[in-house]
Amino acid sequence: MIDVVVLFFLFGLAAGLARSDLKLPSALYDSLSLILLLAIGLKGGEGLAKQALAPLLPQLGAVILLGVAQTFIAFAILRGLGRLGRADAASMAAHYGSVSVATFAVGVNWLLVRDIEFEPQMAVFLAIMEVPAILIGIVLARGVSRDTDWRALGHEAFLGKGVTLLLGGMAIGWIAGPDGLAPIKGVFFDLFKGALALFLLEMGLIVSRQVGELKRRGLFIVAFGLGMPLLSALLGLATGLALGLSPGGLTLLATLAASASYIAVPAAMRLAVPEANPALSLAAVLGVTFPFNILAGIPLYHALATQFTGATP
Amino acid sequence: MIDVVVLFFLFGLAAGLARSDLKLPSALYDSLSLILLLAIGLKGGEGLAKQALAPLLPQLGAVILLGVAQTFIAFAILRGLGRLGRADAASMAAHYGSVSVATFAVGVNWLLVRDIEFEPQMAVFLAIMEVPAILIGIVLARGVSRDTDWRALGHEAFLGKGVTLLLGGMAIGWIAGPDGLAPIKGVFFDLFKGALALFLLEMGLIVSRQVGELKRRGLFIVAFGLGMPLLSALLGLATGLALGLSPGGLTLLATLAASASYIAVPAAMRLAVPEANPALSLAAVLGVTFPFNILAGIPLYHALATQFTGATP
Amino acid sequence: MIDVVVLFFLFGLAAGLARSDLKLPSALYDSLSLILLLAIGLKGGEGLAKQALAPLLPQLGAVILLGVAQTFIAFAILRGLGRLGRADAASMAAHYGSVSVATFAVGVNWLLVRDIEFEPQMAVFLAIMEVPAILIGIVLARGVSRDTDWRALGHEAFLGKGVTLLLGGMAIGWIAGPDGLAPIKGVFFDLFKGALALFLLEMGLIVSRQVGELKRRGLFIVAFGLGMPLLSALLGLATGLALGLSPGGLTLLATLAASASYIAVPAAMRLAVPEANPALSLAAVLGVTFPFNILAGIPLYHALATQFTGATP
Amino acid sequence: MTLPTEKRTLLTIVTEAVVEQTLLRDLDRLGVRGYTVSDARGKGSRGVRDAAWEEAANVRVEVICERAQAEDVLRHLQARYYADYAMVAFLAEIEVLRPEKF
Amino acid sequence: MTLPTEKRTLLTIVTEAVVEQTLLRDLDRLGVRGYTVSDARGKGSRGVRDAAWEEAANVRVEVICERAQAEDVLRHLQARYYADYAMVAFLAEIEVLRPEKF
Amino acid sequence: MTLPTEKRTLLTIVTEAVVEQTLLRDLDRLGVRGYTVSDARGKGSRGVRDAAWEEAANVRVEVICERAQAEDVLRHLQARYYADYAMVAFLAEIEVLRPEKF
Ligand SMILES: Nc1ncnc2c1ncn2[C@@H]1O[C@H](COP(=O)(O)O)[C@@H](O)[C@H]1O
Ligand SMILES: Nc1ncnc2c1ncn2[C@@H]1O[C@H](COP(=O)(O)O)[C@@H](O)[C@H]1O
Ligand SMILES: Nc1ncnc2c1ncn2[C@@H]1O[C@H](COP(=O)(O)O)[C@@H](O)[C@H]1O
Ligand code: NA
Ligand code: NA
Ligand code: NA
Repeated sequence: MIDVVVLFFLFGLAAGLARSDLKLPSALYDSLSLILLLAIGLKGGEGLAKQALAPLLPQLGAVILLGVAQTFIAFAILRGLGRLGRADAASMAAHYGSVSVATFAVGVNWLLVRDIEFEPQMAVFLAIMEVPAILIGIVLARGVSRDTDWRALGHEAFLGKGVTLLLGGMAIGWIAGPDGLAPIKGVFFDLFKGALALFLLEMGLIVSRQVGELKRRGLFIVAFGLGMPLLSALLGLATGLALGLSPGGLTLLATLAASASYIAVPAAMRLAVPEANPALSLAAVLGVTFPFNILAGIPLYHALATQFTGATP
Repeated sequence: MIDVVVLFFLFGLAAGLARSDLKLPSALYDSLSLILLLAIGLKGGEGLAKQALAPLLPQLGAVILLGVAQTFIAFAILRGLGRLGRADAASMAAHYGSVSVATFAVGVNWLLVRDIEFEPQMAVFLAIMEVPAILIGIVLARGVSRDTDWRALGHEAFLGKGVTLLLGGMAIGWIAGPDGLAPIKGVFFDLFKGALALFLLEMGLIVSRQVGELKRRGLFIVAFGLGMPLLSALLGLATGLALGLSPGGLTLLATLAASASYIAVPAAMRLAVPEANPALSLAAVLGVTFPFNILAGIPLYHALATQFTGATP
Repeated sequence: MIDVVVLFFLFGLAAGLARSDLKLPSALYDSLSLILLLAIGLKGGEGLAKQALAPLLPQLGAVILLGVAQTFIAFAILRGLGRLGRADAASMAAHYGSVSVATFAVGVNWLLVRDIEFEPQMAVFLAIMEVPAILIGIVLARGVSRDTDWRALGHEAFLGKGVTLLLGGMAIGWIAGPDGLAPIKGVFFDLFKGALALFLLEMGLIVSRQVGELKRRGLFIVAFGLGMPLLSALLGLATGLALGLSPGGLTLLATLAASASYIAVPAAMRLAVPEANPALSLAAVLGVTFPFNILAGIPLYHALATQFTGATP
Repeated sequence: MTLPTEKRTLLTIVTEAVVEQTLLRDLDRLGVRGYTVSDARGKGSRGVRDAAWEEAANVRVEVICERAQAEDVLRHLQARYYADYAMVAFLAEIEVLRPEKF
Repeated sequence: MTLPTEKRTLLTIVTEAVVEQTLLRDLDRLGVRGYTVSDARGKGSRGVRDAAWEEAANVRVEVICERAQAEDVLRHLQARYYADYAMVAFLAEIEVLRPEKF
Repeated sequence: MTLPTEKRTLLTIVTEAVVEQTLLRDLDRLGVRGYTVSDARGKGSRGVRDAAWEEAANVRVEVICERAQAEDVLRHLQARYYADYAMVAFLAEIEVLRPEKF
């Protein structure tokens, strides 16, 4: 049965394709994304408080490598098979090497609705995996040039809104613990799924605007937008198995790997690799990969995860 | 005892009349109206899932006729007794032939607070009754002229924000059913009454701005703004009795009929009948009819509904 | 243990100091402050409904005097020790003679989390204490000059957003009573703490912007920003003891007295005493006094309150 | 060295938010190649429009183009909108680089 | 055929949002018949005003009127606001139809 | 008595919201002493930018300065932004009081 939050996405998509006047106030969209990021962070921090942190360090190294590997692979495919120019290929590779919070949130919701457990450090992975692909993408586009304003980029990467909220939420959740968080459960946990539903309604509207660009770009974009997340999900599953994650954790790591950024990376690439065409990457990420992941990818990744771990679904 | 949400309306009205600086951020007002529309749609769709849809078709025909009849009657009164020009009369008639979501929501709240049941298709009626009066109003103003951009109007009418959200919410509620909706109850059902309270606070402020125009226009506007909803409510009750609705359903159909649009119709008339004075219609709709309906009309329509059906209130 | 809402403040502060891109949509901040003000008012009004109002009148007189006294004392200190010009001293004194809703809300939350009771009239005190300091401040800056547009000022003072919402909320709470408010508990009571947490996140960001100004102004601002709330808290405790308040009420009255306005008063002073430098007052109020009160002041005032009343904490 | 700027005309229109889409379609039809829109409020002969709600909101539209085209658009506005809508429009002389763009 | 436009003056004022109401009342008192307002942020001699909160927000006010009236208003702004408020104001020559309106 | 105004140049830039911070830093570096920013949407050679989300939003930046400085800035914009970003910039002649301020 399809989750209700995904129905909101489909509704937004349909409304957008039918050219309805519907749109969310941008302040609502921004508020929802802020609440979702904080909620994910709080939940993760609360969980981390219950375990030792030292064993996490090698795991962080592993997921950083995962993101870096994805970026290089995507770049090679886009240059080789896709015949994209250097800048376009590097920019798009960075999108796919990084992660999408919205996709992750749908994955979390999918597991929550089915009462499937997952490791609290998944929220840390989400924060950590956003950044490395951006740096690799810039180096792929430019080489290690003198021109690049690394300070501005580092700032953009580590102090961007998304990462700040995730890390801040985690810190608060870690310090406060379950009892300390109890008074604010009302806003951050009880409303999570409803907030995600509204958020996905707007995502549907945004995705519907990619259709024109998609038509113009032909098949390669569609093929890449479907093939790359599948490949990445397998890499994610392999990494997760090596780290000994639970089926829920495996599902989320595969989802993270399969997901592609449509907020942090486009903004960073616009500044650092301005000659890359932003419409191209967004058409693939939003027009193909995001819908694929939330409609078909997540259940598929979970099926693979249970099979690989031998767990009964 | 007066409902707390209506107290918020009175508070907004008082603050506005006292020229307080109070105002809601427009993004909050838009967000609240979006949530209310979705909630009404979801609730309706959830209910519809439990019954056969075929018997609804004649009911839809009946409520469309109801809206059309109201528009013609209002036009005749405004031309005959009110001596308004053709454009002004047609535009104002369209406002009264259509419906108001805010009034409907107050009616729903009134019934919910009193644990009175009503049919789920009331949400469908709300969506359906918004449009026909607009088309009739344009024809009354212009005749069936070549000039009218019917495509744009059809778009405005059927893909406007309100109708899209109602229909989308219904579709989601219908597909997901009660179990599927459970995870998002927090946002859409538990917060419904609080959201309505805030929404009515802003409505009070908006209504307070109509007072100047009302004073300028004299008695006829006030008389029409009170008489027309009463007449319409009776038509609505008659229609509802013919359809065999429950007392709750009768109350809501009378409320719908008595209500007058202040969002969709003004926007459509501004484009299609620009020579009509928008201040005139808004003064009647917002300055007289809306307050009357939520303060006195709804309880009255319910009293009539119970009397007509012989139910004990 | 530090309250979770205060952790959100510290997070905002840290993010701001690290120059993160994080910021709340201004519509969200405005919406949260509206909901907090209404919630405080509703809660207060609900409580007042249970008691006679006549005995309140002398209490209101006492807290007005308290605010007036604070303003004069602050002015004397700022002129004498601080060697500020007349306009700057008067404006800053008005900030400290008035109150801060955000500080009050943190105090309320502190007591709620610890299940400590307080009198419902505290919300009335909050509304009442906002205004007198503004009038005194203007007179201190200008004398009772002909030029002052007292009508505009009265409007600003009594019909400003904050006071309107507090009084409106109280009226609604008073009329509706606990049963009438039940349907809107979801929005106004259950979400109070979560809304306060988000609000304080933005407060942290705002406070972080005061650091530059603070550095420029040197020690006196810091000393005054710490000393004045302590002095005011003692005056507040004395007043509260004279009025026979409970330990919870005492804590809140001390908190109110110790708090300094950063919304209503800056706006009023900008219009009435434009030659005063607004950056100076805001640096003291936001950069020193607000953080001090919510981090250390409130627990301290409560400790004093329990000691003075001989209650066991 | 002074820049090789060329003269163009800036047409600014302030009108009711409710006609934004219709107006922009008209601009497209009249061959305008670009425009910039921002939200506004204001006061004029049709009273205060304080943007408190959609009905009372204004938009401010700017079009850079050649003088002749600006006059065409202005003529169209006069015929189609001036009588029935809250609207103000005015022309100013400006300079641009890339004259082929406007 | 060229349009029968007439010259007017556009006065643009950028200042603190907190004085919006006061300023608009002043404009009314000085006989101005219309204005357009939009929200803005900025930087100037009084530092960065990034609109992060009400205190730090700017508004941008435009008035179309005759040159003499624009100068009157400017003179008033200079006397009443320039010393104590973050404010910038400037004049530009523009053309309008319907000269009787401004 | 006519006012002692002085001529200055108003440079208006409409571009992608994503470059706002970078652009403002550039303005600072080029010695500009103030600017005003507001949110906008629009259409141009790079398609419709309807501000539906951050990626598709524009900003409108105004700078009052001397002609020479305005030309410097424009030259910098041409070199650094015109090729890769949705951007439009234009100059207008205006008058100010307090010439020392700009
Ligand atoms: N003299 C004026 N100067 C600047 N803006 C104006 C002026 N008159 C009208 N406006 C703007 O144009 C809108 C419509 O004007 P009107 O059609 O006169 O009501 C107003 O709401 C203002 O935003
Ligand atoms: N040179 C300038 N060009 C454009 N806008 C300016 C300029 N100087 C100041 N402003 C605007 O006017 C406001 C007040 O300026 P000031 O009084 O110089 O602080 C600033 O916040 C800017 O929005
Ligand atoms: N002819 C024009 N008149 C007014 N604004 C324009 C014009 N062309 C472009 N713009 C604005 O500048 C932005 C970037 O333009 P472009 O680089 O042509 O896509 C657009 O999104 C519009 O906001
Ligand atoms: Na990825
Ligand atoms: Na009706
Ligand atoms: Na105080």
